[in-house]
This record gives sequence, C-alpha cells and structure tokens, in this order.
Amino acid sequence: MSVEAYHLAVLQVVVPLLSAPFVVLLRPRGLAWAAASAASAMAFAIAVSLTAGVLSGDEYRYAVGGWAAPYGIEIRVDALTSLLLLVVTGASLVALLAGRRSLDVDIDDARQPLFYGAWMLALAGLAGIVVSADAFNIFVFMEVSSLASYILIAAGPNRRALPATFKYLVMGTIGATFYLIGVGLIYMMTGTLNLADMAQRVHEVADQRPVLAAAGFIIVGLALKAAVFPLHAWLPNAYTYAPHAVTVFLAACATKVQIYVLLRFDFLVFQGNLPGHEFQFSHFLMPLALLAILLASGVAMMERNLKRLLAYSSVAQIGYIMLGVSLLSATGLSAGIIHIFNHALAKGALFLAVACLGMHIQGLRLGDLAGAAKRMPWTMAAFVIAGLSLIGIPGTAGFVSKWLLISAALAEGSLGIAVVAVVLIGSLMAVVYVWRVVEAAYFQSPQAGSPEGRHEAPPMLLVVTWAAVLGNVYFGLAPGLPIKLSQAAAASLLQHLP
Amino acid sequence: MTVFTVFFIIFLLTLMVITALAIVQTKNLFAAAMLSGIFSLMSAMIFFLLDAADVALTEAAVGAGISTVLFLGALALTAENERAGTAGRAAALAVVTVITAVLVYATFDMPRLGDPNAPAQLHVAPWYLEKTPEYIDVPNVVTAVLASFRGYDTLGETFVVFTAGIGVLFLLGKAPVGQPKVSPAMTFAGKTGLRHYQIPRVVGRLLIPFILLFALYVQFHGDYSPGGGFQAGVIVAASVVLYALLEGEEQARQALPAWLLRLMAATGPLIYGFTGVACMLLGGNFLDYSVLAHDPVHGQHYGILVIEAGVGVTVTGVLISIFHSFAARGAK
Amino acid sequence: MEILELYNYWVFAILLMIGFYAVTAKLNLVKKLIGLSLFQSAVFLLYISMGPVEGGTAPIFHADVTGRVFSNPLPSVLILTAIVVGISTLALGLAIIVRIKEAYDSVEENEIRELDRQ
Amino acid sequence: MAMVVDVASWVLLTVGGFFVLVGGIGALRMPDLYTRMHAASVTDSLGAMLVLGGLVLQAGITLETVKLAAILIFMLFTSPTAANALASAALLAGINPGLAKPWRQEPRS
Repeated sequence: MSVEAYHLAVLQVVVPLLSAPFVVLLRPRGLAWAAASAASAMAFAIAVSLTAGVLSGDEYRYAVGGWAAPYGIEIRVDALTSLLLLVVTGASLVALLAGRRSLDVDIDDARQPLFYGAWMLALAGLAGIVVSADAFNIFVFMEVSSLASYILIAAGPNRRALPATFKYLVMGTIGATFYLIGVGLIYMMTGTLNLADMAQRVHEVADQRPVLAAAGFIIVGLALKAAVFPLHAWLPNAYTYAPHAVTVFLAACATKVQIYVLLRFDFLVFQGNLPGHEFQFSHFLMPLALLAILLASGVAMMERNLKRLLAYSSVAQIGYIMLGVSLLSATGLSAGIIHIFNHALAKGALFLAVACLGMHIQGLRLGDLAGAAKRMPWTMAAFVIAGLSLIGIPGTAGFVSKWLLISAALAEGSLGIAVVAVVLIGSLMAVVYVWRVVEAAYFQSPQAGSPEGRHEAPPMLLVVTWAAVLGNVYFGLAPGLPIKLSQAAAASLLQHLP
Repeated sequence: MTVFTVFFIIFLLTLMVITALAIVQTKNLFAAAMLSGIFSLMSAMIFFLLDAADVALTEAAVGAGISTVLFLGALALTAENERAGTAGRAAALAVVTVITAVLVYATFDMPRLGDPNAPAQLHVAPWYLEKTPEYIDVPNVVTAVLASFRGYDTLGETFVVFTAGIGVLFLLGKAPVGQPKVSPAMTFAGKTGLRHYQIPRVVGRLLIPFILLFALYVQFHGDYSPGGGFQAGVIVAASVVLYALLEGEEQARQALPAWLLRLMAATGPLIYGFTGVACMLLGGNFLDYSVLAHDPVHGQHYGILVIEAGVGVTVTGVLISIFHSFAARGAK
Repeated sequence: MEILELYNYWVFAILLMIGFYAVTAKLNLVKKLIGLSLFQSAVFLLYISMGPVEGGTAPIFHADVTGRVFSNPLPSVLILTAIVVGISTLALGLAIIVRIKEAYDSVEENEIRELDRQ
Repeated sequence: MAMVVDVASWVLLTVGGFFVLVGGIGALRMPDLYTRMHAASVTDSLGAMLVLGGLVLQAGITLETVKLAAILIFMLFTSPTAANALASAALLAGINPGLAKPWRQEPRS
C-alpha cells in the first residue's frame, strides 16, 4: 500500500472535519454550499477508493498520533466499514447537490455558512464513528454528529421542528450516556478502551456482573440512538420537520451508523466471550424487529403526512435490518447489512422525491398531493420506482435484501416460516402505504384553485433524484458490489463467535 | 487514603444525593440552577479527593461557572417557575427502580475503591505512567494522555465545542418573531451594566486583569500542573462575562466584536487540525507530534503547546459567543 | 470499611436515576435539561471512582518520583472530554428552549403538545 | 519547633472551622435576607482567614504559601463586594429589611 493510501483512512474523517471551520467563515451566499459540496465529494471519493482497496484485499489499520493500540487510538477500515462509508458520504453528497434550492428557501443567507458548517460536522462525526476502533472515541464522534444533526433538524421551517429537536436531543443524550456507562463498566473490568483488545481481555471476566450490565447498557443505549422499536419515539417528528435535504441525508445514514456500532461492539466484544450472549441478543432483538415491522408499517398505513409516513416506514425498515441480524447466520447477517445499503438507496430516493414535491406543494399532507402527478410527472414517476424498491419488487435493490432475508429465515426451520410470514405481511403493508401516496397523486383530482399545467422541480434536484432512482434499479439488477461487501462483513463479524 | 478522607468522601456523596433530590423537587428553576452549581462544586471536591485534579478544576469552572451563567441567561428569556408538574410518575419510578437495582447488583463484583489490583490499574494505565517521562516528558501525565496519546479524542472534543458554538449562533442568530418578553433585570444589565454601582464596578475592574493572568497561567502551566487550554478558555470567558455585567453587554461587544469571536471559534479547531496535517506532511501519522522537531520529545512539546493554544482559542471564542447570543436576545 | 468502598458506585447509581427521573417525568423543558446534566454528572463520578490507587497521588510528576504510587490518569482524561460534551449539549439544549419559548410562548411539554394539536 | 508550628496551625484551623460553622448556623437561623448575609459573612472573613492562616503554617515557606496568600487577598476583595452587590440587588428587587418592625412590636413577656 502506498503512503497516500495509508493515510486515506484518517483523511476520511479529517477532510470533512477541517472543512467545517472554513465553511463557517465563508460569507457570500452559495460559496458555503459549494465548499461543503466539494468537501463532501472529496469524502465520497475517499470512501470509494477505500472500498476499492478493501475489495482488493487491503486492510487499513492506522495508529493516530503514531501510538499503537491499545495505548493510542486506532482507526481501521474493513468491508463493513467501507459499506457504511459509501452510504454516509454518498448520502451527504446527494443531499447537498439536491438540496441547494430548497435550503435557500428555508434558511436565510446570513445563517447558511453556519448551517453548512454543521452539515460537514455531521458528516465528519458519522464518518468518525464508522472508522474508529476505540470505544471512547466512538462516543466523542457520536456526540459531534449528534450535536450537528440537532442543528440541522432545528433548521426546519415549521416551528414544530423545535420540540422535535429537543426530544431528539434528550433521547439522543440519554442513549449516548448509556453507551458511555457501558464503556465505563467494561473499562473497569478490562482496563482498555480498544475494541479488539477489549474482546481479548473481557474473556477472563465474562461472568462478572458489571460486564453483563455493560452489555445491557450498550445495547439499550445504541438501540435508542438507532431508533430500534420501541425506542423510536424521537424519530418520526425529527425526520418530518427537518428541512427536506436534511431528511434525505439523515434518513439514509444516521440510524444505520448506530446499528453498525451495535453490531461491531456486540459481535466483537460480547458474543465470542459471554456464554449464551448470542441467544440473549437474538431473543431480545427478534421480537422487537417483528413488532417494529408490523406496528410501524401499520402506523405508516394510517398516517396522513407524507414525510411522517415515510419516517414510520423507516422504523419498520430498521426492523428488517435487526431481523436479519438477529438470525445470527451468515445469510441473515449479510441480509441485514445489505439492507442498510439498499434501504439507504430506497429511502434516500423517496425523500429526494419528497424534496421535489416540497418545492411546489406546501404542507405535504396526502390531501395536498392531489393531482401532483399531472403537475410533476417526473417526480412522481421517480417516487413510484423508489417506492417499488422500498416494497421489494424484483428488479429493484429492495428485492435483493428481502430475498436474502427470506432465504436466511427459511434455513431456520419452523421459526423461519413465521419470520417469512411477517416479512411478507410487512411488504404488503408497504404496498398499501406507498399506494396511498400514488393514489393521491395520480387519481385524485386537484383541489380547486391549485395551479394548472406542469410545474416540475428544479432540474438539478430532479437529476439527482433520478440518479438515486436509477441506483435502485442498477443495484437491483447487478447487486454484486453490495453483496460482496456484506458477505465479507458478515463473515468477519461471525468469525468471533465460538 | 486515610479513614478521615474516606468519611469525608462519604459525607460529600451523601450531601450530593440530598442536593440532587432538592434540585428535582424545587419548583423554582432559579433555585434549581443555583443548586446544580452547588452540586458541581461538591463533585469537584470529590474529584479532587479522588486524585483527579484536572477534572476538579474543569468541573468547578464549567459546572459552577459557565453552566450556571447559561441557565440564568436562558431562564431570563423563558420562565422562572415550573408550571406543570410531572407526568407518568409511576412508570418513570418503576424504570428508575429497575435500573438502580441492576446497577447496585452489578456493583458487588466491582473492584473496591482504590484497589491497586483492579484491572484498570494493571493494563494500559501503567504504560502511560511509565512511558510519559520517556516519550513526552511533561510532569502532568493527564496532559500527556489528553494531548498526545489520546490527542484524537481531544480533537473531537474541540469540534464538539465548535459544533455547540455553531448551533447556538445558528439557533439564536435568527431575529425573534415578535417582541420577546424580557425580564427587566436582563434589559437593565444589558444596557448599562452596573455602572451606577461603584463598589462592584471598581473591584470588578480591578480583578479582570488578574483573572486573565490566571487564565494564561492555567493555559501555559498545563504541562506542569492541572490545567490546559479548555480550562483557560473557560476562565477567559468568565472574565468577559464579568466585564459585560459591569459595563453592559454593548461595551463587551465592542471590546470583542462578534466577527472576531466567530473567527476565534473557527480558527482554534483549524490550528489543532492543521497541526495534525502538518505531522502527516512531515512524514508521521496524523497528530504524531514527534516529527515536528529533530528530537521527538521536543516535537511532542511543540505539538502539545500548539494544540492546547488551539483548544484555548476555540473555547474562548465559542463560550463568549454563546454568552452574547443569550444576553443579546434579551437586550433587543 | 470494605463495603463502604462501594459507596461511590451506589451514589453513582442513585444520582443517575434521580437525573433520569427528572428527564423522563418532568414536563418543564428547563427542568428536563437540569435533570439531563445531573444524569451526565453521575457518569463522571463512575469514571473518576476508577482512578485512585490506595496510597497514590494525582499523576503529576514532581521532582522525586521514585517509590511513589500514582493514580490512573486515563479516567480523568475521558471525563475531561465528557464534561466538555456535557456543557456543549446543555448550551445547545438551552438555545432550543429559548426558541421554543418564542415560538410557543411556553416551555411546558404538555402545553406545547396541546398547541401542536390545534 | 515543628511541634509548636503544627499545634498553632491546628488551633487556627479549628477556630476557623468553628467560625465557618457559626456562619452556617447563622445563615440558616437568621430571620431575613440581610441578617443572614451578615451571619454568612463571618464564614468568608474570619473563618476563611483563620483557615488559610492555618494552612500557611502547614505549608511552610513554599510556592503553596504564595498561592494561599493570593487566595486570601482575593477573598478579602471579592467577598465583601459580592455581599454588597447581593444586598443592593435585593434592595432593588424590593426586599425590605423587615426585621426592625416585628422586633420592636414583639410584646415582652
């Protein structure tokens, strides 16, 4: 590996991190956006080359400050990491490119540099969590990304964004503090903060009560931050009242990064060492995942606000991810992991279409969408295709993950049949809630007084939306890359199991 | 630890629990803010007794100083009394009882306080104590770990402060819709400060230079004794808050204009980050200060000096900006 | 004596839960934040209690260090960071509360929920 | 000699502690704000001076003594000023020294 490639792992964090103060200092309108987009594009390029490196068999381990782990902080990139990095940086880039016009409307010029600065910090924080191999360092970057996302969500035009942000802030801080307590208890029993070192040393004290309590605190804390049902209360309003571009960014990656930490921590540190922990983990998560799929989809079917409908659908989709993980098999895990990628594609494209709709339709209740298909045909077509991917129709990305999930469940015997049934019912429910939007947009006649004729979203936004939609189709037809990454990731997670 | 210290710790801890209960109980938010300041002072004492002098200094400056100022600034803009009571008390109490039971159950396997054979004392920590004189050569090991061994965490911490600064400027930078209701005391202090009160004014003005001097001592003596950039920044911010109280918000803004504070808030993280980048360009890893000079130990010294300065600049800029954001909201 | 050396951890658990109760049960938003900072302070106590060693002193090397025992510096470092994170969260939370007050003219959760329902 | 210094320092510390205690009791027991402040001022004048003096004797002629002296000087400056600011703020907020009247009207029995 060349010297440049060696530094890439840390640059993934440093580039967006250091771009933030620059962005804040920029004055003229538009420049802050351009700088943020450029830095975001650079971060995406780094993620792509890291992925290429991982696929060609490189392993990135970087000792920050030149101090070897466990004394210093280590950064490492493997298949799972690179998949998440692609999602995080890609979502940020797409949302920034698409969001310029709508953010200009929502945020006054004077505060735009601050807003984009916060955006870069959110990106850097998420990237920092993903690459870090140190339990406490993960907490620090978790806080960078959380604080920055509170700012982004509070920028929403509706005043309801403020209580939603406050709720997110309180629950997010509780989740992070629970995580911190767990890390503290493990540190107390092992004396180390490095995850790999922890995994080795926790073995000797695996039967001690503080370690068991730590496992509980870490799982609950991260589940709270990942909006795992029933700890999802902060998510619907936060996603609904945030500016559209922010929703695209955060819905695609914020909760998934927390799930990633949960997987990494639990499989690496606990499952190989704590006797019987894998069954506790699986028995804890599987019922929650099944309930999440059924109940959150049910709420989405009843919901009248388009963004909140999609937000509840996100809670259900987190259920699918956790369901795959809780099967604890190689196929199940890779189904869960690939759904992180595919759901980011589908939900990202859906929220991009929502951003297009939001350019001309205020309120975004389903009633307001009447006749939208005539006014914005391209947007609605994009929405329909992305919706198909969310449902899991063959030929779209969503199908790939559901197929893997079902085949993993079938390998489990009679329990698997029940799981498959829930997956199918959940998909049918997704058909219903996507159909409700389609029905409103295509088949209801517009209200009197609404403008006639075609009135599409700005071209830039539309192009990005369609790029995301085509991504759904491409990765549905040629899912080689995410499958390869997720299988490698699942294998490396499972190797710690006894 | 003598028996006397142990009993003093137990006494303080019990007092902390009582204070915490009082904080939750009282309906008067002003009293709650003050009590939480007292709570912080007591925890600072505990930290000092438990051999964490740096943390004690920080907790005293942050918990009793800055957070009380922030609470007062926010209370002046919102409400002084809690109107509604509690909701779902039974459910909350049930959850609380369960978690407490789990935690107390877990404690019985924990190493006892001060146990020299606790795992945390046998792994990693001894390496820091042993190698600091050799690699970093500063007397305060906490500073060595903070700034070098785990310097990447501290970089993150600096950016957390920066994020908070951006956030408050962003949220309170938008002009309020309609006329906010402002407490008279806040407006009064905002316009003229305490100019008509000779004694506080004279003594306060006398003290400010000494406070700044102390901040510089804390900043640059952090290698030798408790302290460092963060604590120094907090102390500088405290002196500016004092100045604004004495001379009025306007005067303080003129002394340190908003653009300068914003520049400071953004420059500090850049100083820190680009020190790391410079290390990379000189052939080391990110934040590996050893390459900054011919002698690795000297390099570490330079690196720590520069990044501590970066932290200090950030914290000063951000905290004063936050204070102004709250205070100016009232003055309008 | 032995049993009293776990007292720190019990107080940590109790303080944590007092803070948690205030965050979840109280309706006033400022009070919630005060509870949240109590909640975080409790964690500081947990970490710092891992630091000291019997007969040790704060890890600062003065002139003569031979034969002296020093306490663990790492928990101090971690908690310094955590304190900074705590104050940052607090500042942001208070700024949001000020904006909520301006938008709703109330800082009570139940009243805000009522206003949103209209 | 060392013995004498040690005893003197402990005497100072104990007496100082006594005054701090008296200040605390006064702050709790006095009837209104101004008298409470009056009582509390015992803590940071006499109490603090004696305690710090005792500590100076413990420390001997070192850098610590200089720091303790600096603390003493700053306390002597700041605590009366803070008391003054507090009292005038209380007066401004409309809290009257209410002690005079009820004390006089109290029937002697």
